[in-house]
Amino acid sequence: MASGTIEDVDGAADTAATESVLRADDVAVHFGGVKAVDGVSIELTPGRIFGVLGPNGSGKSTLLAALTRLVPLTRGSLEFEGRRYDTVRPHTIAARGVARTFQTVRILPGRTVFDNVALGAESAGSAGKAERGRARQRARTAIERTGLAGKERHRPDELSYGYQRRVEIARAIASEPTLLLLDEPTAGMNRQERDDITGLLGDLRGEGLTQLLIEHDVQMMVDACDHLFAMNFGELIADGEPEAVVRHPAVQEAYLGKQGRAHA
Amino acid sequence: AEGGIATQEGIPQEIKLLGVRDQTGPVAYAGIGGARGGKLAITEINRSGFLGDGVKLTIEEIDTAGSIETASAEMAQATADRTVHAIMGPTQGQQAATVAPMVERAQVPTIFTQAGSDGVVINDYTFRATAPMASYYHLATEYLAAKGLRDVSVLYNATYPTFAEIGEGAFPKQADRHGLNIVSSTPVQSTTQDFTTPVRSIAGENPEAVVMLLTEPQSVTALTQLRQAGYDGQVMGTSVQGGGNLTEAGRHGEGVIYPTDFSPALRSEKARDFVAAFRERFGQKPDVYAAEGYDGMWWLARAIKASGSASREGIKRGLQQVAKEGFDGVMGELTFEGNDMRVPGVLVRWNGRSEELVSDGGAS
Amino acid sequence: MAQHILNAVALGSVYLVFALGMALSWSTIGILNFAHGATFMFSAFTAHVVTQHAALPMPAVVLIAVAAGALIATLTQLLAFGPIMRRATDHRSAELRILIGGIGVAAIPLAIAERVTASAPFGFRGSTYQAQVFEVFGLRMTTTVLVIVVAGIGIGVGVWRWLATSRQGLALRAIGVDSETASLMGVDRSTLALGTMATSGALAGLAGALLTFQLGAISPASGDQLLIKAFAIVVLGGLGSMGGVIVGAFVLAGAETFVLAMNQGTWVDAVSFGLIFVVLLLRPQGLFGRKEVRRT
Amino acid sequence: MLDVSELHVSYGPVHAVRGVSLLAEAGRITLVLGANGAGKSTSLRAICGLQPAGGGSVRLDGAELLGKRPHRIVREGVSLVPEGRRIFAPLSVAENLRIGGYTAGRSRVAALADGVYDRFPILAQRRDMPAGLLSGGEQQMLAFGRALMAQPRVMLLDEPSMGLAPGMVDTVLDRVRAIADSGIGVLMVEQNVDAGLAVADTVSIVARGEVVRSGDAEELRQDASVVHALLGDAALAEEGTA
Amino acid sequence: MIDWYFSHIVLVQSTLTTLLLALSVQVPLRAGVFSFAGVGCYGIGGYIAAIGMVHYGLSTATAILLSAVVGGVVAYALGLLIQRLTGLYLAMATVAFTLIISVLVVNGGDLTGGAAGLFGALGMLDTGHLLAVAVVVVAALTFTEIGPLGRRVEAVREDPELASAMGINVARYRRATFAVSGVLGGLAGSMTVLLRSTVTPDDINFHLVVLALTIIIVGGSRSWLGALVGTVIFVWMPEVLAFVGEWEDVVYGVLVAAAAVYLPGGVTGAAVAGYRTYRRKRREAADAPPDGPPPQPVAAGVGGDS
Ligand SMILES: Nc1ncnc2c1ncn2[C@@H]1O[C@H](COP(=O)(O)OP(=O)(O)OP(=O)(O)O)[C@@H](O)[C@H]1O
Ligand SMILES: Nc1ncnc2c1ncn2[C@@H]1O[C@H](COP(=O)(O)OP(=O)(O)OP(=O)(O)O)[C@@H](O)[C@H]1O
Ligand SMILES: CC(C)C[C@H](N)C(=O)O
Ligand SMILES: [Mg+2]
Ligand SMILES: [Mg+2]
Repeated sequence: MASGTIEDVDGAADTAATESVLRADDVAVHFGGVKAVDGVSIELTPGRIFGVLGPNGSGKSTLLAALTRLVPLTRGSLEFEGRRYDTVRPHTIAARGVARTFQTVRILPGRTVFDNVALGAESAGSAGKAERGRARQRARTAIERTGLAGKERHRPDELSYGYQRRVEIARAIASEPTLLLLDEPTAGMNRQERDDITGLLGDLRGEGLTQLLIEHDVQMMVDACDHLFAMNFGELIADGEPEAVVRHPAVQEAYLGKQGRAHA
Repeated sequence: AEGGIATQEGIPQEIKLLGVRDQTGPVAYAGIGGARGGKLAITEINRSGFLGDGVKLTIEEIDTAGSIETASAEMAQATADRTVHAIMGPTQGQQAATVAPMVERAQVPTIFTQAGSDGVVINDYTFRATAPMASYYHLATEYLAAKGLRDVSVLYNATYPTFAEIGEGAFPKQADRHGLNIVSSTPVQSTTQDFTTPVRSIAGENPEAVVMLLTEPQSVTALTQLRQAGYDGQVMGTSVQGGGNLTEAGRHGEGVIYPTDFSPALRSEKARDFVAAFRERFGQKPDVYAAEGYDGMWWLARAIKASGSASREGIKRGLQQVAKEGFDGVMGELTFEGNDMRVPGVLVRWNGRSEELVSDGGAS
Repeated sequence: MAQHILNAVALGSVYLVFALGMALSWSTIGILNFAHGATFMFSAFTAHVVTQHAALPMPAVVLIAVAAGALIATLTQLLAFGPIMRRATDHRSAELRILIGGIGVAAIPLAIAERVTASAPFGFRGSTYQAQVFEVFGLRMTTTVLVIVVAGIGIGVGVWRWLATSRQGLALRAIGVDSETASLMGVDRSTLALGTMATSGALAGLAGALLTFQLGAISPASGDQLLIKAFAIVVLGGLGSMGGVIVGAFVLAGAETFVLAMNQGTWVDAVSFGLIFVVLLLRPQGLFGRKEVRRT
Repeated sequence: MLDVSELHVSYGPVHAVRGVSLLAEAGRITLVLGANGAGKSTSLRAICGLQPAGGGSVRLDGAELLGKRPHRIVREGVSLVPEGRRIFAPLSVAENLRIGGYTAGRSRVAALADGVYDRFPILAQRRDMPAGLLSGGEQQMLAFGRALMAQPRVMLLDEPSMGLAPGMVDTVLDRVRAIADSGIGVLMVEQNVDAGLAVADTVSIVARGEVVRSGDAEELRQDASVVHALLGDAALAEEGTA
Repeated sequence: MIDWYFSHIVLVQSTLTTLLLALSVQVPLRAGVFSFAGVGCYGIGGYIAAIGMVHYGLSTATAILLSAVVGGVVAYALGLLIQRLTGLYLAMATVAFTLIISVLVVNGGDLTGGAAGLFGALGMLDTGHLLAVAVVVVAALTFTEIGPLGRRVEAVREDPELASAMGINVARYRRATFAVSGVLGGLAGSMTVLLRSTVTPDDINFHLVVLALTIIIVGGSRSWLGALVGTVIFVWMPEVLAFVGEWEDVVYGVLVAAAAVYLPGGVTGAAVAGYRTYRRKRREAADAPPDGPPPQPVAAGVGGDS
């Protein structure tokens, strides 16, 4: 954790934590002249929900893409459960237990909701018959938990936007990952619907799942996360307890509108 | 059931034949010509009672539509049909070669026209009523030598078996023998459409003659562009030019000479009668394909008569017997090498509207 | 040498006129029209039939072919591609069906022309036009070649600039990306698509007439041979790039002319397709194509 | 000015919108709220002609719009910011704006685009970049900016704040307010209820394809819990039927 | 029956070989790989079989096996070479590969018989052999269409990036489809040639590419069943359409175009969709109270939705 620009609001809380699930060190992703991510270091410890806040275009999604190896790193290193992985191909790290959702809905259009979720469930295990049964069970559970029950046999394009987002979430959690990365999973949902999802994420945390969550809803982030990172212009500008981060002047300045200020 | 079983000996009242050849598709002209020539022959055979009183040949045409698959499928059905006595086979080399083993297995005598490639006449049941182009191309070579046109350029379609064979084999050999000098030999592909570049080189060499071995549309283009490139020497073509494509070349086609197995300009009585009868029936002059179809059908009729049997075996025997003796057809005095026809051939010149005789190998 | 270059330019222009029409509909509204070759052939065939009855000058023959091409393409759009696009949920699913629809449509004019001509070659013998041969700087060319080169390069550059700068050009590209959203911008997608197809067909007709003048005659099967070359040219240049089509046409023609000039006529296809293969290895999106835009 | 009454829309056997009536008046913002799957987007799509309606009417200043093709409706002055942004990914940012101004007449396009760039400076920076490479929020800004280019008389917005950072939500909603104040009718679907309520004039709440409550925004602002309850109910009802 | 069989034996056999050819294009397409390498391998297989038989006296089985192996290896190598290509660029590169092969055999001298090709390569093959091969192939392919593997293949096609984010090694799937298509192409080519005894450069052409594509799009591109249906349609169409005589090609064109317009998922796709609607209708009928009024559209709305 070397970047000088980070203002560690309460550094002590984190370092006490146990071994990290994921560690990114000085990660940078540049596209030509655009420095989408520029020297970000984060560490995710087990069983907690981490949040990333930041203005539009501050590099949150790109950071997620970097962590899942979907974009090449310009510099920096990545470690998952103690193993370096910044040169492996995306499927490798996914197979090791990193699941994600995408900011724009990406589901197989020709397949039913169940199939889409099963795809996630199956990516976890082997091909054995017993395992296939377990995968189906996992898929069913994920469907239940995301409020998709009854829609298993629908095709994604028959669903409203909010429900399509749930399919993404269900697919990701069905693989029973070690680390779950969520890019604006509740976009297009109202407060009540968000609360449902937040509740689900909380339950998953209870089961020991480490999560990294990107959302713009400050209230929800404060409620849901154990730890927040704030980004701007590709760099971390704050890092720490949620309440503290959202109150941080740099974050207020860069990010929050009336809604956030009202909260703070 | 109508028609007899084609394995019975003797001559039944109706002898059923099938034509399995292209009636549509890229070389439809060959199949259509063959079918028309055959039909005219059948009318004459039936009307004259050539095979005995009331004995009738009938033929049904089945389209192979330019495809090997269709050809072999239709041939399978044709050979399995026990009422069919003999077949007039596909005109395209490849279709014919594909069905050749089939007709032996089914033991149905089959007469091909055109189908100039190897692998067609390969067994006792395969017969061909078209002389390979290479077998009379010497007429062209001899003409060039006689006229003292010694420096020759060759432009040929090397992906087309018949032309490849002449361009790379027959013609160089004959040229050698007759003291011709091949200035250049330019291969092109079947897909070549524009000839500007090759004909420029040829025009630059300014040979005394150009031997052009190309398909129909290619011939028109090559001729046109050859003339535009400033070449005004003699062009020697092939019987492909007999199909009438030179009309499309307009004035550029005038003066092209080519050897062919048949020309409406032939002066023999047989040929003149054929041309007249064909004109009457179809409203146009017969082409080489029609002549081959016509002589092929007469070969068959003579065969039945010779062996006294229209059974498949009888026809096969008869065809072989007739082949051994040869006969006079509209293409001239026909001889055979095994089951494969040979013609004297004739050399003609296109005058812009029709063919004129230049010389003939005895076909008139 | 100079003569060879001129020949390559002439051949490239022929390819260009043909490929332009195909590229126009393909790189804008996403229609890869496999009936383009048949449209080309049938326009020339229509003009051929007319010239058999009337001795027309070159411009009239060209006009007839252009009109015929536009008509065929319009019908194709109305009866096949339009309905496919209307029914498809997204462009990707429509793409293959458009391909097959074109293959089906192409069979119809081909069958008719083959039937009428018995597959013999046909040309514009009845036209009053006679190509004049002239020499400039020791290079021999014909008036036909001149017309083709001027038309090819002129129309090519014209279409290219028009697409890049005009409002309709932009609208067409938008339709190709997402026709539903394009209509939300006020773009009349079906009319524009129809116009594009008609133009593309007109270009096919133009190519048909010019090429038939150039070659003396074509046969019903000629369209298919050009189709695969045009496909290669568009891909070589890079999908969506009209400038690429222009370059692609001349690169392909150059390669073919070179092989012919070396008197290796049987290797023409191998060399030209080999060249395309190698270009794609080095530039997977063609010479001037853009990489597909997609992000996480 | 835009009067939607008794609108019905079905997807095959699924009767998604069942007699929805909405009103967009010049100078006013009508906020449409509803749970996921309530039929909000379907209604907007039907108004724009993207989805055939099974019944009802959509009148713009008295003239029927139903049955017209989308581009005609747009030319009448109705523009939509569609759900899910739907920007033209391979086209550049500038081209996306230009196509947005397709109906607006050549001469004004440049000036209008400059207006958008002023409001969203990041778009100006990304002007020549393919729009598909923008971040989610940036794409949302572009979709909004693109709709502004059309200079509509009625604007339909399907979740214009989705994926926007709080500061940007304010910018966009302020802009919506300003647009309405300039005499344009706005029909806006929003999931960000508080932010939406803050600028709206009228509110309609949709549940299971029907309008279950409509009224003055001021009223509901006072009693936001009613709204939340209605939305919550709707959500529950949805799950209940499942 | 026996008579019928013997007179249609060629059609029956070419149905089976054409099916393999169609599958050689369909398998990669199903994984989003728009490759026609299978058609090139069809040519390679045909020539290897003919060369093996004519020049080296190989047995039928050896010739076929060798063709399949070489086809697979060549296609795999090609796949490695062009793995960066996608979409129509890939299609073009593989078409180029196919056409180059046909030029190579024209120029192959005595080995390939030049323009005239090779004759007399009549293999000892009967319908039973072909059927056995087809059944084995179809059975193997079924595994790639259903269950987890089927879903993964579909993910690779629809959204490769998503697939790799799900832990699927997309590149490996793509390479595998190349190998499979090469094997299938090699099998199809060698068996076709050994049945008909001849092979010429003309056999490897663009029309074959078009045919294979038409078969799978009209039949259905999502499963081997679609390929089979398409193959049956196109192999037997000339036979069935014989009655329209010379206008066969026109009718053919109209039918193909109509299929493109009206059958979005091909014939099998339409059948599946039809079956679904039927099932849903039955479900709804069953859901409705037996003696109540028929379900109103309004009532059906939410019911169908949940
Ligand atoms: N492939 C690319 N090429 C060029 N620029 C890119 C590329 N991908 C992202 N960018 C730019 O990098 C910046 C960061 O994008 P990113 O998607 O990470 O933002 P974000 O924080 O997720 O924003 P949002 O909240 O709007 O989703 C943006 O300005 C975007 O335009
Ligand atoms: N193409 C379709 N086919 C079948 N049903 C559909 C289709 N599109 C939407 N639906 C159904 O119609 C209903 C309304 O969908 P709509 O998209 O209008 O909801 P919404 O209110 O916009 O929800 P959200 O807030 O999630 O965007 C939903 O039940 C949905 O499942
Ligand atoms: C119809 C003809 C052009 C056929 C050609 N003579 C061949 O042998 O294939
Ligand atoms: Mg983002
Ligand atoms: Mg919606």
